[in-house]
Amino acid sequence: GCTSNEQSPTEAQTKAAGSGANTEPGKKVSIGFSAPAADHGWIAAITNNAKAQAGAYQDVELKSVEAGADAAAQRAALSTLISQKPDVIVLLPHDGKELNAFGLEAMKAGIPVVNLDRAFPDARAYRLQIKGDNYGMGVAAATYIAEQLKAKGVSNPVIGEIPGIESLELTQERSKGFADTLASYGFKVANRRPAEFTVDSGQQAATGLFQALPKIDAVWNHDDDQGIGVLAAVNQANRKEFLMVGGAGSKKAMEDIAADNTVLKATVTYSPSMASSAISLARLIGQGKGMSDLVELQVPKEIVLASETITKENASDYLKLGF
Amino acid sequence: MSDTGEPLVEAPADAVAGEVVLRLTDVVKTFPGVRALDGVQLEVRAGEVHCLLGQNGAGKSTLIKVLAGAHRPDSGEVVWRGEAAAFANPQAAMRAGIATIYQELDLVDDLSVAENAFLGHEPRRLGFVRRGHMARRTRQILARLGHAEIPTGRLVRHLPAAGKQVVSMARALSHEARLIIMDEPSAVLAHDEVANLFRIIRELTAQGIAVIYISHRLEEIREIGDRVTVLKDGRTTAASLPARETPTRDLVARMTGRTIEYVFPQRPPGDGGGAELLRVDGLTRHGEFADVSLRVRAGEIVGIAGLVGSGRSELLETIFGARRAYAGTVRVDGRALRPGSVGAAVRAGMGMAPEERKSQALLLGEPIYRNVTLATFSRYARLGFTDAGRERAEADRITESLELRPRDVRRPVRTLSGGNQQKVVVGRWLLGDTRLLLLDEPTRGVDVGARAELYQVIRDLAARGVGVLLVSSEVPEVLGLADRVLVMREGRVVREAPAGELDENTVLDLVMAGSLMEGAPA
Amino acid sequence: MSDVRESSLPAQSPPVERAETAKVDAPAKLSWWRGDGGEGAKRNLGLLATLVVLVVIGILTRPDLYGDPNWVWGNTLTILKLASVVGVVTVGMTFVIIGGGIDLSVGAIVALAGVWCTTVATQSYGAGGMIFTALTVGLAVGVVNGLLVSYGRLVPFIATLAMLVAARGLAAEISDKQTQVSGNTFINGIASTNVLGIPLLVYILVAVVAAGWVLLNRTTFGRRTVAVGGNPEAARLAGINVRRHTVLLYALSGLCCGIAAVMLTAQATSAQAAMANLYELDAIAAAIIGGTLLSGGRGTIIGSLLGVIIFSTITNLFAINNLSAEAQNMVKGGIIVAAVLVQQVQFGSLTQFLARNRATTT
Amino acid sequence: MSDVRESSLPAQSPPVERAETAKVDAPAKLSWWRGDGGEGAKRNLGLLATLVVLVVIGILTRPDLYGDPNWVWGNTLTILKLASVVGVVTVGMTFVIIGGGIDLSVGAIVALAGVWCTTVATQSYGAGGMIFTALTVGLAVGVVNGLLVSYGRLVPFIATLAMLVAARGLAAEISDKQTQVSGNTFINGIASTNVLGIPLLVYILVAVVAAGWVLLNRTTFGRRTVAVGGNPEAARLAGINVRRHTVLLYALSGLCCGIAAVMLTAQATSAQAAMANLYELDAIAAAIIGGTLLSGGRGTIIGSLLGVIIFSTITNLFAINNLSAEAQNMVKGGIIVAAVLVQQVQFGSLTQFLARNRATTT
Ligand SMILES: Nc1ncnc2c1ncn2[C@@H]1O[C@H](COP(=O)(O)OP(=O)(O)OP(=O)(O)O)[C@@H](O)[C@H]1O
Ligand SMILES: Nc1ncnc2c1ncn2[C@@H]1O[C@H](COP(=O)(O)OP(=O)(O)OP(=O)(O)O)[C@@H](O)[C@H]1O
Ligand SMILES: [Mg+2]
Ligand SMILES: [Mg+2]
Repeated sequence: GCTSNEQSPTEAQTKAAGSGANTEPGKKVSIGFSAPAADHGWIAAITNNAKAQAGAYQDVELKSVEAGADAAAQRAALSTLISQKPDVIVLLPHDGKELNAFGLEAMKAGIPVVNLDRAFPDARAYRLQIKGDNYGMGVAAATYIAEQLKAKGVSNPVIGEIPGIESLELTQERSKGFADTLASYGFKVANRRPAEFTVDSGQQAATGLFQALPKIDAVWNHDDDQGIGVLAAVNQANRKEFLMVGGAGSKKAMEDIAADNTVLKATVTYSPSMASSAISLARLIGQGKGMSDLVELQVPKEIVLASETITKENASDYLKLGF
Repeated sequence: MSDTGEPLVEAPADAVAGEVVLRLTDVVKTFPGVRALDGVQLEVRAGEVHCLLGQNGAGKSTLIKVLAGAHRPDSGEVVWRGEAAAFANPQAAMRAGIATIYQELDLVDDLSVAENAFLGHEPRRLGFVRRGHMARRTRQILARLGHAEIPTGRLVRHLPAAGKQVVSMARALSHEARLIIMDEPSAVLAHDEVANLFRIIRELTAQGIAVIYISHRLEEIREIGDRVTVLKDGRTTAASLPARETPTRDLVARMTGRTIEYVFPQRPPGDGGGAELLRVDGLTRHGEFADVSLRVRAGEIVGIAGLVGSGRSELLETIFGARRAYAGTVRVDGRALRPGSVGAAVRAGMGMAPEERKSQALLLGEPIYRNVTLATFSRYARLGFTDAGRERAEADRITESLELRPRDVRRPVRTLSGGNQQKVVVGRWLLGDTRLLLLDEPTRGVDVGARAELYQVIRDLAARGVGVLLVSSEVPEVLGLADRVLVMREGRVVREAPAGELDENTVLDLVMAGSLMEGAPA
Repeated sequence: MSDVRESSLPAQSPPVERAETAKVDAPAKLSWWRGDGGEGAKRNLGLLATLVVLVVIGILTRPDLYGDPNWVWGNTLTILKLASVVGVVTVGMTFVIIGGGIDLSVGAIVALAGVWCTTVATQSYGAGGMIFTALTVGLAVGVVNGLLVSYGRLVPFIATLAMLVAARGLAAEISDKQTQVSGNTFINGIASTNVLGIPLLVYILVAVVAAGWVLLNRTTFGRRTVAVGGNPEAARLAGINVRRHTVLLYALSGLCCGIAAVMLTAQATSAQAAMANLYELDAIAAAIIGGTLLSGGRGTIIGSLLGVIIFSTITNLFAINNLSAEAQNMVKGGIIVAAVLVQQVQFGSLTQFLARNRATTT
Repeated sequence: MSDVRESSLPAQSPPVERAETAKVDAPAKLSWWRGDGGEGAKRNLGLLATLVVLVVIGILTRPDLYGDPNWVWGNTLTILKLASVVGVVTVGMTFVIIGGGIDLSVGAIVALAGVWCTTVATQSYGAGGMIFTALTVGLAVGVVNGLLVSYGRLVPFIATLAMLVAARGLAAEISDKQTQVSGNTFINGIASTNVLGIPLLVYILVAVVAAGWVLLNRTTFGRRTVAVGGNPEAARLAGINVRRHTVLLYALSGLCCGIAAVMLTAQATSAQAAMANLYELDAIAAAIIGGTLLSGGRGTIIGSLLGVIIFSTITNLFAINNLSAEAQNMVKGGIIVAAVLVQQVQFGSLTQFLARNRATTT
């Protein structure tokens, strides 16, 4: 998350209203928004970005409901949202499959649903799907690691992985992308210690990993937020022999990469800026407009953000996008 | 025999009075570190009241638990109606016709009176409790026990101790039993209730039902018992003595291995007149007691007699600050105590041995010495650090004077027999510098020998200037030990007099005659 | 020997003294609620009062919504629907706690049963097969819990904690950590069907609660549960097979979890190893708020139900006021405390209040 | 009355018989562990045996790692470091549970104290200010818990559950849901400093455990704790101020959480509202595995420490064997059950086993 103690730089992650035809004030749109309770930085950034982006438009009214701790609570929150009849709903569900039924219900009631990040299995359950590329993150991280190791001439590398919450499907997609890509280089993951997206769990998972692997060549940590704990563990264990890749793209991670004084050499993005984009597109959907750079008169059905690899070389460019 | 002519318990059709129904030979039961039963012989006949005598810890309760299937004996033979039987569990014993009233109340607080009476053998249909039927039968049994007034639907939690004892009895009578075992049923009963109990026992035995009766009150055994078996240290020292003919000296000697000279120590000459220590004025708690005033001087033993339920325990607890009075004051040395504060009472030098040892007094899992020093451990402590050695030594001293058995003060209290647990409760306040001792039924379940020792200890304390306020349901005890006696009825003091001016019958009349005595001197 | 009996005192006819004693214990002295179960009823009044207060807060904060009777009705049903799954779990939990135990594995059992009944293989047997699977899995896990506690002599906390961990692991294994979508329209329909305008889920909740109430209050099983939890030694001495009974209690809890699993799967139209997370906490909290003694031997089904409804009403209150998660949590802590305090003070007569005043709290 | 005295027997000198009575129960007959606190010691032997078994499993599964003495030493320290934070929390929890309560809010207190001591404002006061803040926050929240339980007469489960929710909410509010990095090298150094080759965190753990042991076993405070938990009514009637003591117990637990917060913040070099998640469960489980009675009145600090170490050894075992999360969970459930069973059987003499056999389990 915003790992500094300063105000979060949401302005950098939102699009100023004022350039291009689409940003001209139009019909008033009320957007209902729901995301899980923020217990870590990335989700907090999602909510903050959505609010900031909505604030940038004069014609958007954001009605956000807190989604509580699990899918059941989110369902309950959403049912109160529907009763307020918003024009569009932007939704980051706890679990796409568990809330699929809600998406269908809303769409049937004539409210377009923008699914953020966690896909509904049923295409009729959403109008627009915008998400990051979890599998692609794994691919990017593995590619960077494999190329680095190849360059160093390591033939049989010991690679560790610190995923986030194991029970989430997105974690599994990331790991799969990572494992598949490593396999294409003839590498494999030696040990996997899941954390819980929190700093203390990251520290503990990393400590366990170091204990299991006396010598490591590379580590992929799925989440920069828990990465603070992982880096703390690195220092405490006094281990410097490996390179580490992060995930998501927090500001602190980018600063560390730019400074190049830790084992963290790169991070693969999964930007919470998608929330800002979701609000912008929801507004267009509400106003019946298309994206002005595209030929189509309507907003497309699915947008998948590419996962980019941030290294020392390009860190300064991305710093403003760090959350 | 009973009021309606209907038998209290169905008499077993084939019961033959005088036939031996139960025979125990060489029964042994050990607990870790203790041989509780060490070769017990016992023979019980149909239609008799067979008394078990023995000091605290002699093994009486253990023996009846073996009979009731609650303990399995290590060795020895149990013959029940001609067949070898070692009951594997309580259910088996009950099915065989043995019902038991245990020494420690075994009721479930949150079940009603009727549900407790029929727990484990509820009248039922398809798994549903036949509540009406059960209530009716409970009412019948209670009526025969002389307690029709106890509502069958009341939660047992709301009953006073004596009421609970009645429910325990009702449970035993709800079985079709051939043998009913009663482990100190009279300990929590007052005089009139005991008479009532005896009436019921006679009804039972007249139907050929055998009764095993345990009590530490020898006069009871003389009154109700037919034969007596004496246990000592887990061994039978005398089997089947005739209950009435055997001289008391003999019984006591076989129980304790010695004889006892005076039960009550000699009162010192003079009126025991020290300075006034405790002064209670107009103390009231509605529904429990009203307008009670009393004084206790240093070196004086004041006894309170009364029926069960006359509010004596509540009075003591209120004086001690464990309950808050609605009106009235408690003064120690002329200074008013903060109401409702036990701490203030203790700081003023008061100590109270409460009525119910298990729920109110003991930490069952803790060692004996820690229970004995529960109220005083901080006095032996230095800068907050406890001194276990000194505590043990002090506890050792006090338990020795009370004949606690077993003597090892590091044993958990849980493993003590009932009477010995009682000694721990009383012993707690004999330590330290308590100046005013409130004792609520201090000898409940304590054997003859230890009782005499306890009386002596109390007398000695008084001689050293301690004031004692003693509540007991045993009138002889109050009269024998106290210097001055208060008689309570329905929460009021109806008579106050030096013990010498009262005798047992006068007190019993005062206590029981109730409304007939309205206007008696207060 | 017989002379002993002859020489003993003649049976006195005790009516006079008896009457005297009777006066002392006369029921008239006690208020009505002192009777059987009355205390529970009194407590439940307190819970109802809390519920009313919560609704009043809702009305005050969102008069616009509460102005619409349709919305109010729909919202009430939503609250009940929200309460239904945890409610069913809580009924089983209440039995276990009254019986002197605790079941930390309920959430995990719901997840395991849900996952097991939505595997491709199970789904191929149709709705009947799915329901049967969920109930059987719940029951079986409950039985294992019960055996560990009663015959394995494990502390219930540890035994069911171990089961929590193991069952979630097994659920993850079975589902391969994927969310398994239920394609069965009958199952999914359980959550979306209304009968006479009332959701089917609410009927199920009511049925389970009613069955639980009858079981606890009217059957030997229920009465023995109170005995086993309140005084296990007394229960044993009364001839109750405490161990077998304990097994049955955990089995009952497991069965309730199986039912809840079907309901939750229907609501989510899917199941996953992480679902029903921390339901154990919700269920225990609801039971305790409802007056069940954590140490066993006392509790009511209605109280537990009210506890669950209070929690879901609080959640609903936050949702309609769109409180932020952190404010929600802070306020929720306060409401829980207030709810219990209201219960204690409001309906206690002065004497009781004073009596309690001197009683120690654990 | 006087006839009673008359009927009693003439004096005989009793010394001889007295001696005989004493013989029966001579203390020499007792095994050593039956003495003061011996039962706890015996239990702890069982826990040590479990620990040895876990290490043997480690050796068998990863002989390569265990072949290196350096690694073994480092691994042992890692296990202890891993145990240190939860260990400190567990010491406080053990006191609360022995005292008849429970504290579900420990994880939340750690998070709140951690977050509070890493705000920009607090960090500006330096390490001393941060430590002071963490301890004060922990203590204050503990006192509030204690007041709610003792003077508010709330069930501990509910009071501390409410506190859990509220404290996490407050922590989220304070941190604005951000992760707050600690820039203080002294604080961060707590987790990375070694003294004589042993991590400072381990010293802190040992110090807290030792202090807890002394407090429980050698001071009046500890004695009161056992009394208050074992039989609150008896404690009250013995003149112990049960309420005040209850407040102190929760305050102590809060203070331990404050210490743990500093340790955890140092380890993670940061703090956030979601940290120390479910530590309450870990701490309770460790205490109970260690022999603390959930209903109060009994427990040992050493047992709790061993419980924590067993759990962190299990985690370590999984890490070095690269077990998947789901397999981990299933195996963990089994190990917990086995650990407790081993404890029960191995060290019980036959009679004790039989005695327990007939005793009912709650
Ligand atoms: N569960 C137990 N564990 C260990 N020792 C026990 C246990 N129960 C009883 N004992 C011991 O067995 C002996 C006999 O106890 P029991 O309760 O049978 O005595 P009792 O004759 O009933 O005494 P009382 O008159 O005081 O009730 C005592 O020494 C007691 O300490
Ligand atoms: N838990 C209770 N619920 C209702 N009434 C009670 C309760 N306990 C006692 N009482 C009532 O309080 C009064 C006093 O009872 P208590 O048992 O204290 O008298 P006592 O003189 O001490 O008798 P005991 O010999 O039993 O100690 C009686 O009217 C009794 O019925
Ligand atoms: Mg006995
Ligand atoms: Mg009394």
